[in-house]
Amino acid sequence: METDTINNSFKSEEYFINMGPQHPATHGVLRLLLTIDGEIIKKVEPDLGYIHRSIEKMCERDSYQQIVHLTDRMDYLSSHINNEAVCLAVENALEIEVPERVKVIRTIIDELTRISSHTLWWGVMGMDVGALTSYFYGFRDRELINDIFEETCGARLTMNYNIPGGLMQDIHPNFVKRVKEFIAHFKTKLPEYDKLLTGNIIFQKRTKGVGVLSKEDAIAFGASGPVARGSGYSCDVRKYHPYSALDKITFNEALHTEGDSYARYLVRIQEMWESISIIEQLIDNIPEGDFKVATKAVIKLPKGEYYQKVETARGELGVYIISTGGKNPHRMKFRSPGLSNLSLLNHITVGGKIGDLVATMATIDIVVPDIDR
Amino acid sequence: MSYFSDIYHGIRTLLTGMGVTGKYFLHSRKGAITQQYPDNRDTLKMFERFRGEVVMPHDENNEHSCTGCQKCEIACPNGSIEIIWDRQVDPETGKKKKLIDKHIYHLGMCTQCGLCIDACPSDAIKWAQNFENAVYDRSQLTRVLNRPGSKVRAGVEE
Amino acid sequence: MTNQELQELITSWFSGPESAHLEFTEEGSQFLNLSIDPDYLHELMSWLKTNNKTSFDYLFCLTGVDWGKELGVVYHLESTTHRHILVVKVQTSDRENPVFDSVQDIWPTANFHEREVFDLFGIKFKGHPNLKRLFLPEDWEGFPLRKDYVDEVNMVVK
Amino acid sequence: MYSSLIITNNIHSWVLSWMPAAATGIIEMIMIALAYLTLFAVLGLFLVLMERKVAAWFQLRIGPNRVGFFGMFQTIADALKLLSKELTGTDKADKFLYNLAPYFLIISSLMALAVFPFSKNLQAFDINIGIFFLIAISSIGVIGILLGGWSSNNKFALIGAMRSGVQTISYELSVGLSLLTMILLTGSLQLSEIIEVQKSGWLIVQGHIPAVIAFMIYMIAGTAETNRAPFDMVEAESELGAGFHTEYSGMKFAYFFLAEFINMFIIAAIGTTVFFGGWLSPFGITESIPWLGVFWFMIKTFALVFLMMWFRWTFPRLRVDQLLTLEWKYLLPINLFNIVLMAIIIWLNFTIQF
Repeated sequence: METDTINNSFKSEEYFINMGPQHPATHGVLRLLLTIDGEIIKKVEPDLGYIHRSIEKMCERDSYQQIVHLTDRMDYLSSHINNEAVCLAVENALEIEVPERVKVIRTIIDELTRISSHTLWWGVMGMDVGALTSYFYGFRDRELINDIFEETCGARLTMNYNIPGGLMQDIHPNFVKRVKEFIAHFKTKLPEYDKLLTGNIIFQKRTKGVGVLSKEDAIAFGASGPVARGSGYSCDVRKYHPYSALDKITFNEALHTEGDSYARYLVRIQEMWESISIIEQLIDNIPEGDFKVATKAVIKLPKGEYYQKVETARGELGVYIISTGGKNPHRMKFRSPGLSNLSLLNHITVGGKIGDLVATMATIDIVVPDIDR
Repeated sequence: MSYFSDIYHGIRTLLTGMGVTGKYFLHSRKGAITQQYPDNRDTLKMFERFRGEVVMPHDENNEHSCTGCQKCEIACPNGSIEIIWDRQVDPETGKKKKLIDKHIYHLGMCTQCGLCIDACPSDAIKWAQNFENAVYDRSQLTRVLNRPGSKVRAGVEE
Repeated sequence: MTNQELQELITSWFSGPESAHLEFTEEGSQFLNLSIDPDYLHELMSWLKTNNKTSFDYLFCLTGVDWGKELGVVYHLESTTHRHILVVKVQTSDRENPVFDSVQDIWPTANFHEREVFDLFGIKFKGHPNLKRLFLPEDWEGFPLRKDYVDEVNMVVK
Repeated sequence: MYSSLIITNNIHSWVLSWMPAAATGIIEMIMIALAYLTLFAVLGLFLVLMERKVAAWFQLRIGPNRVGFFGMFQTIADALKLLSKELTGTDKADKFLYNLAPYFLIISSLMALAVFPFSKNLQAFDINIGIFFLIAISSIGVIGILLGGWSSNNKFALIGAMRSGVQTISYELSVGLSLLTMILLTGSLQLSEIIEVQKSGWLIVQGHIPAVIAFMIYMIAGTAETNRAPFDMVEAESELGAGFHTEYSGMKFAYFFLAEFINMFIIAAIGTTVFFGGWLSPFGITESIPWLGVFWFMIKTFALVFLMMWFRWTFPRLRVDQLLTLEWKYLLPINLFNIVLMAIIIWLNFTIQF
């Protein structure tokens, strides 16, 4: 990028480091241009676009059924929730009421997705602060969820299980049994997560008071999800704009007010417990019924604008469809949680050390394809 | 005083952490989650819904049930399916009928979204559970799904 | 605040609502839409943010739109205290050099989103401190999300 | 100077029988050097294998199990691979220092290895300032790291090297002081003397409370001195990529890698010698068979090595300023207090001796 201007604006002892796009802590292909004085970070400038595929442009040529599978490839760790966002937007536009069964199944898989994403994040968080073992423990538990997905949806990551109007297939007969097994297993493992990392004095020293984000800044920078909730901004879309079966269940919104990396960490750990409780409320009460309602082969949305918010594992995903009445959207915008959350990175890491930057990035929990789209 | 309680607290939390890993170390014999992949090929079975690649099942008479309606081709977001078809006279009814010549599937472009199989009205294509799809030449990823000489099963209508 | 009250309040801020091309509509959208002349955009936005009755402090979506002839930007605003939502739209028919006021001094989150819009639509934002391409390389020609963008090599048109 | 086990005596007299005395000395030195080089390589390879296996077992994995039975030859295969790899380097590197750096580490750890009594009289070099020599030698290694990081003309490597300098200089203090605490008990710096004293009980038992504190401090500081997790600021792969050896490849990288593991062995071996009675068996069961001393020495050393691996695979990494806080605010004051405590205990004759 503009190395020359950066060089010219250097003070005497500052220097410039290129962190990424191939760097273990940037979780993919994010490039950070760091201006550093010794170990102290003076400026962080993200350079994006290494995995930009222009999904929004591709959506403009695809039919609404086809758009769904593109959203798998944005935030691939909460692919089901992304799928659901598009489907909900289309269903709301067409004024289709999906069966109760679909709503419940969608919510269960949403929460499983959230747990799966958070377990991966937990493992990677441990790895970023130097505890490599947590990575394997996180993946061990995540593997069980992936098996459930594979059995029911056919794929482990890019599931594409939702279609406008319902689900692609009914749940597998083993689904309920396996989910219950997983919940029982995971309830014994979550306390271990706490023993291994949460309580650990080194981990607390590394994260407490690091990357502090005030509530006002969280709102101003458009933060959402665990990042905003770690700062005390109550923004859970599941609470304020409930979708699918979320209006029938009770759960607490994980909220911490410290705003540091440790608070964001605790929010995610607590969210896993909440997700378990949501699944437990629903798993025994999956109503009988169809798994989809018939839609036309060619879906045409009425002229207008449709906005659908959902809460992915990373925050608020917005799907904004502008339709002119045709079979393709005129404009499709994905408001990705990652881009807004990343935009505050410079704000909260300046003045910290390189180690702080890594810990903060881990708790912001970015998924680069979600930012680049 | 908090100085010493800090030290005590710190050491205690560290030992707790070591307890967790130590427990797994002792159980490592049977607790290992590693799948020794190429060795367990025989026992490794994918779930029945697993999306490996699109195949067209043929029965013992070398007949499939693809009518050439092209719904899968339209449903595919990536253009991975191409159907070359022809109108031929059906020898039984004597009417002209749409028959497939080649059902071409580009595995290299497929994103395993499953829309084609969802769209197929006659269940002519389905998912195969094989997952070792790597080949040495990209052209091998383009496959013709209907076998040579196969024809559509009688009674399968569009 | 209900949409009706919002509408009345915002209208009352302008001495001549017609000169600002203030238009409210709820048609074809679940939110209250407000379109305004670009010249008055920054003024309106800072009022919306600072006024205690509206206090739209959360800009959750900033979208560039190519309406065919006009280029526009759509701002989705939410108030974290009152929990009401407002959609503000601006557009210009100048496709060569479209300029709007930057709102990144009101909501810092707009910094990245405006860069994204600049990158993909070529809409410039006056007062933006770091307006350069966000995703695409510096030397990229054209603005891909515009409807008239053509790239015969990389774009697959169905 | 030469070890006086019967077999070495035999070799000595055999060589002397057909050579002048001066040449004999040189020949024997070379033989011993070769023996230690072999030991160095074998130990290094074994420790790498052990680390990988132990890490795998902590992490619910199996570990290397393809090359040879139980993956025994995995590290040998790796070493062969590294040998055959191209030696790359950065364009604007200071070539001389860049190439020199690995040898600093290798030589310093090799020299340290020379003074350990693996068993009764099985020791290459029993100098009377043994512990002092070890502490002095072990701090030479950091020069290699600093040179390697600085000369490779890479900012990540430079940060790693600077961190290493800070870290080693700080933690040397704790290593030295905690060993000094134990020297109060032995009254000698000579390693064979230290072991002799422990015939009436391991020093960690003799010195009880202050000795345990000294041991804990020694293990923490020793882990830090070898730049291993949770103190691996030097490499810190999630922060610096590979740290100071980012630009090294092939065998030069392997030197760094081996030296790290040998250093770990050295730290554990010092710990064994000073705290756990070296090659002495518990309760003197095998006093009569000196060869078994090697067995006991290795058992104890590898137990300590395992402890260090356990640390590595459990704990997160400290931040660089916390690393210094730990040293200067916690370890050093406790250490100084501990020396006084130990002195009082010895003065009042509160030591436990069997």
